Amino acid sequence: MGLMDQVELPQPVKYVFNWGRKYSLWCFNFGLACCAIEFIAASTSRHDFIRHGVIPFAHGPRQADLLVVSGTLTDKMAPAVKRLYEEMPEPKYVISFGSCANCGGPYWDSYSVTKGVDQIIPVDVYVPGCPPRPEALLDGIIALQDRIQHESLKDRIAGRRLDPVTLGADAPLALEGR
Amino acid sequence: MSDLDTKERIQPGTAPGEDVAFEIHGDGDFPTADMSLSIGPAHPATHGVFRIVLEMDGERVREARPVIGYMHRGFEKLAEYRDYRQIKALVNRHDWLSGFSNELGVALAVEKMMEMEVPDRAQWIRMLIAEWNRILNHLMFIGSYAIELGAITPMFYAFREREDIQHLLESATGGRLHFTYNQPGGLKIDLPKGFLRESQRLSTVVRERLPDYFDLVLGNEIFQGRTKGIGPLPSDVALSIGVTGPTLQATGVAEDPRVTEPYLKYGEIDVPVPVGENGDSFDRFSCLLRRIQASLDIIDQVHDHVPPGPVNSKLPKMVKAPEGATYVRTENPLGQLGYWLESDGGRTPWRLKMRTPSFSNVQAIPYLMEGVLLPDAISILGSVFFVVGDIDR
Amino acid sequence: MTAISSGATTYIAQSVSLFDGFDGFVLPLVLKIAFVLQLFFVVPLVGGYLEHKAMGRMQHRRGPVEAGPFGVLQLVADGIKFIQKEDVIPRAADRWVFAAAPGVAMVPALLVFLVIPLGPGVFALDLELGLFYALAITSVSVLGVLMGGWASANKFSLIGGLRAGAQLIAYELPLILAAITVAVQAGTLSLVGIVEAQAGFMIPGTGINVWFVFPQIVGFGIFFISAMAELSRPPFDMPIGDSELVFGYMTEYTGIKYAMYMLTEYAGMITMSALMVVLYLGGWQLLPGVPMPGCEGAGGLFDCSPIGIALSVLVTLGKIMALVFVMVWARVAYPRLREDQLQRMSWLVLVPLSLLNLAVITVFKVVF
Amino acid sequence: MAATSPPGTGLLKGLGVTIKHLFQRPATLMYPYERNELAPRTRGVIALMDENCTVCMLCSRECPDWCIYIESHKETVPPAKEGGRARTRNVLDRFAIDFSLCMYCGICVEVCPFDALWWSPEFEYSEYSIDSLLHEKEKLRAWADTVPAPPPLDDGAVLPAEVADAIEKAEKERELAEAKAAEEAQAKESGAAGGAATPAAAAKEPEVEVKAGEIDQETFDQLIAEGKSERIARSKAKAAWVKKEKARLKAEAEQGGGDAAAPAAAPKPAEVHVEAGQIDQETYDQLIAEGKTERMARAKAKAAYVKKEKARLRAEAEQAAPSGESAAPEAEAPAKKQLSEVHVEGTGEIDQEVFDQLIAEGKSERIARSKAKAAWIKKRKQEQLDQEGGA
Repeated sequence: MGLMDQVELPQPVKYVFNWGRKYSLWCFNFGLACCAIEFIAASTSRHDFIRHGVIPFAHGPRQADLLVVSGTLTDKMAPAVKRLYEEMPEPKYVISFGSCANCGGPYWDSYSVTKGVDQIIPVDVYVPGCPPRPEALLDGIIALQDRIQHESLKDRIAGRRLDPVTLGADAPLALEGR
Repeated sequence: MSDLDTKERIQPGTAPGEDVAFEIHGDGDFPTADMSLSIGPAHPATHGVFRIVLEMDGERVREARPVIGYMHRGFEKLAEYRDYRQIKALVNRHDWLSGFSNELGVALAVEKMMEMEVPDRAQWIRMLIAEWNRILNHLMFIGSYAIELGAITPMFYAFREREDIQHLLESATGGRLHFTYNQPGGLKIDLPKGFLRESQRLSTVVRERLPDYFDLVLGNEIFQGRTKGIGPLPSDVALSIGVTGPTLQATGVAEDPRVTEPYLKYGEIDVPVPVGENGDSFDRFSCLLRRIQASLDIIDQVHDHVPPGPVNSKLPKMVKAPEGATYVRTENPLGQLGYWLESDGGRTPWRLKMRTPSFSNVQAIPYLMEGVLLPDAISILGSVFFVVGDIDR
Repeated sequence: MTAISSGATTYIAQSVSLFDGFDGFVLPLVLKIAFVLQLFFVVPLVGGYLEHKAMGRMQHRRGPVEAGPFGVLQLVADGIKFIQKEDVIPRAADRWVFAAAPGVAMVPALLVFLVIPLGPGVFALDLELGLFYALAITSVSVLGVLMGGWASANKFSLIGGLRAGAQLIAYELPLILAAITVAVQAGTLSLVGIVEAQAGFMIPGTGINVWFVFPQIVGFGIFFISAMAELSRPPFDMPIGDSELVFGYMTEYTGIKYAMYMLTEYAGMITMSALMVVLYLGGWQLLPGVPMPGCEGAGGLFDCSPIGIALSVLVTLGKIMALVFVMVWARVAYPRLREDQLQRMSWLVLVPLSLLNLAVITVFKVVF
Repeated sequence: MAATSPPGTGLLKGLGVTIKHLFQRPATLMYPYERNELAPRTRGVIALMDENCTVCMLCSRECPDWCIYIESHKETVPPAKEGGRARTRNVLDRFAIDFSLCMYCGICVEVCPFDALWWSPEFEYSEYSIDSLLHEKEKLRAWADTVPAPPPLDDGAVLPAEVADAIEKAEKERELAEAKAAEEAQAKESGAAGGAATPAAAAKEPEVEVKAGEIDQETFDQLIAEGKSERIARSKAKAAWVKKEKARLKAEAEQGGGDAAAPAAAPKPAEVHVEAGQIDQETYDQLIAEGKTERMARAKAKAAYVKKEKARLRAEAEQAAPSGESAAPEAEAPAKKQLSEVHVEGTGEIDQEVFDQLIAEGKSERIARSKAKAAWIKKRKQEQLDQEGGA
């Protein structure tokens, strides 16, 4: 990561680089709870997200590009998730999968549950559902790929330095439909 | 080993602050120390966030200490602040692979407290879906256990079947994992048209595909080499620890509340209970596989029994269990699930204590893992079937 | 015997022909380097793609589809991604060893491609000791693995590295014994010579031409198993066994360094398959006793027209991919062995068997 | 088993099982281009029919997650008749569901006494920002167009009390009418035809199911003119529509020979299946012009498309079988099935025409490409189907 976060790359190079990142999302499944089962379902025969270049062969965080936080994040687990996220090399993406990871879900009033993974790590795509069906994850992945294709790595890294957590929000205050 | 003396160093996925004591063996110029290997909470083998700290002498495990609580969400406390309808939606999440059986337990407890009559049709349909749910659960474990032994393919086949079954159950309940289909006094709504026919068809399909698992996994010599004689659990030890479900049945004890204390209509049909001999990893797995066949047998019998009629009885506007307490146990896919429900007559339970099968099953892990090799430890870990949420609640 | 080896030597003289059109010294060298590099970077990618697809279909799914038509660019996308990744070196790691290890693993894998003959004249170098060179240099790779495992300062890496080392030692022996048996039968260590020997090998007493896989089916099996074990391909993937050791010696590697390890693994698959093709499956011969169209010379395999060369290369690549497919097939079908079972299998089964094989073939050779 | 067979058979069997699957068609569903048909009961997203909402707050209070936000104000409605009492009623200002928090248990849908909340199987609403997962009233209303009809119940099922009551009532009315007719006939013929009425009454009343949804415009206008509030007028008009529709269907059924099976097979408006996916360009442009966000506009335009398409298909179906013969839907079903059964490998080729058009429309490349791909596959499928049909 020396050059790429300093210099805005020329368009064709950027296109190819973005394309590479888009179709090679090695995925570290942070399977925490129920949603992990639907995550596995999304990786198996019927849905098979390997079609989209999401390769679930990254067993450790070092090789991963995409962290799918699927399930309830407890306060006891939160440091480990943060640590794993930090162990992933840049550029890295996070999908928050399911209500628990989005903001606590059914355990909104529990004393031991972290109310949303975006409190500790930045999230790129939120997939709603409890648990979301596998197709919903595919939809989230396609949305993420769309985002990767059009992003600028320089802006991404620079933005992360400024505001590490709210990177996921495009326009945090402009609520749609209000 | 450059990092034996740097205790602060943390492996991927370990939480900091875990104090590890080292024991030095031998003396003179070349003493050896045990290595503490922390597996989990985020490790590919633990399917969830279960953590085991292994004290290793080379590749041999000297001591295994399960560390639980990474998935503790305070279910029992949350249940005290939710009315019975809301609890039903909550409890299917503690063992996320057997949602229907969990909510069935709560429904049975409330019905017992309120002395409610449940229509026959509802009971038969409950059995039908509970058995499908059991198959869903077992298929998942067949896949994940194979993955732990390095065989990736059974998972893909198992999930193909799972998708079909989930599609079937979704057409009736609307959910894929969390069905929320029970309610005190019966079921929320009757089955859609064609459900029973589809269920019958699917039961033949799954039955036809089962030999694939026997051929691909159970009959494989490498698999047998990895599991036969690994982690044998004597039946008396299993009983004293409180192990239930397929893990207990693998030791040769045919304990199953569906037979010994029939609930619903299990008393009216023939419930096969497959048992093993040695209680080793191989037996545990083969029990699991044969339990799928048993469940299919039950499903086929249920199809002939479902009577016409209503599926729910009239409920009061607000379900309130009368003052008192009750205990209900059901055979969940992983073992016996017990709910101790205590009520002070209000709209929420005063206390809902859960006796979850996974929690009892993992108590056997330190016993089983003593003195085995690291790969065998993984083989044992996968064969003592548990769901982390069910351990920690 | 002499006829064969003399044939080989005359052939070697001709075999430079692919690069002969260019005068001088530099250009052929550049061409040769380019040839080896493209072999190294393209063929493993094809193998990787084949693995993705075959695995997918055997698991009742489709494998990559979106990246490029039919997903053929999946591994290219992976490569482009890996060069953009941040390069992380753990603070406690032994920096230089950590950084050098993937290179140490990769360079030997690259060098093996020098001697692999894909067709008549289609190779960079024909050594008299080609087989010896190939076997010697493939075992250097494990040094990189051991270095990586040690330098990562991670317990999983260390165990993985040590397992890889132990595995290599255990399986090098049956591998070499099996290969030696072929050399004994062919009477040469030159890989091209072995191909030629197979084109001329008849079942004694008959005029039927067969490849070495027929007399040496046991040796082929031993070589295949040992090659899989040496490459730590599943079901012998204990060094990177994910359910035990996260990712073994690769646990701490990111980005381009990790990609180098992966490339090494796939290149290893290709070179080992290529060696098996040369040693047992008749090289670029389409079927035993069938001369290649457009070719003359010994067994109808040499002195080829450009079309003949192209066909030969295709045949070799096809055989290599078939062997890669079998490796993938085994990966899909089997669970992983345990480390001690693996060692036991090597020392108690494969080594005695390969010695027996050697003895039998030698006797056979002497008698006929 | 393995103990009796020679060593190695287990290994060979494993190879056999995997190679067997190599030659089978993969079970994969090419998701953005192919979709699972979701069951009508699927809990995908909650839709709101805000005209039914009375702001009773039951859903909000029963929600285990407290993720429903309702705001309202009271309005005084002038008396309906002169000299009457002015009434107050609640007017819904805001109805929002926070789908990032929702646990999809369905309790709100269950408890809603006025059927304002419905489950829709849609699931494609992943967002880049968590704020966008808070769906406001308009968005929830847009989901309502995707709500499928509830599936018919199993044969052994006892119908819900309301439906059973309605059917019973209808039957009674019919019996009365028949009895009356019989009396008249008796009076006319003054013969001993007393037994004739009995079998007619005993014949099973055709079960007519009508999905509430549309309103009877006539009644509605009339009630509005009478000064009724819009909500009441709407609900009454709906009831009127249901009544009329039932009467119509029943009449049709009787026309079709009084066979009990016929009305069930009649093409009910809700059974027309339309694949959501395309958008109604007109609506879309209009909404964009109105300053709506693109996503919102797209969702609404999609819904509008589905609605239009349904209407079209329904019209077609009715044209094909004006009297609701049972043959029409059956004839349609296999044809549709064949289209989905035809297998076309997506090779990544796209329908250039569609692609260019979509790009020209200002779509993002991703969407244009995936749609164009889908269009290509569809075309190929159609071609293949035509070929097969020709052969």
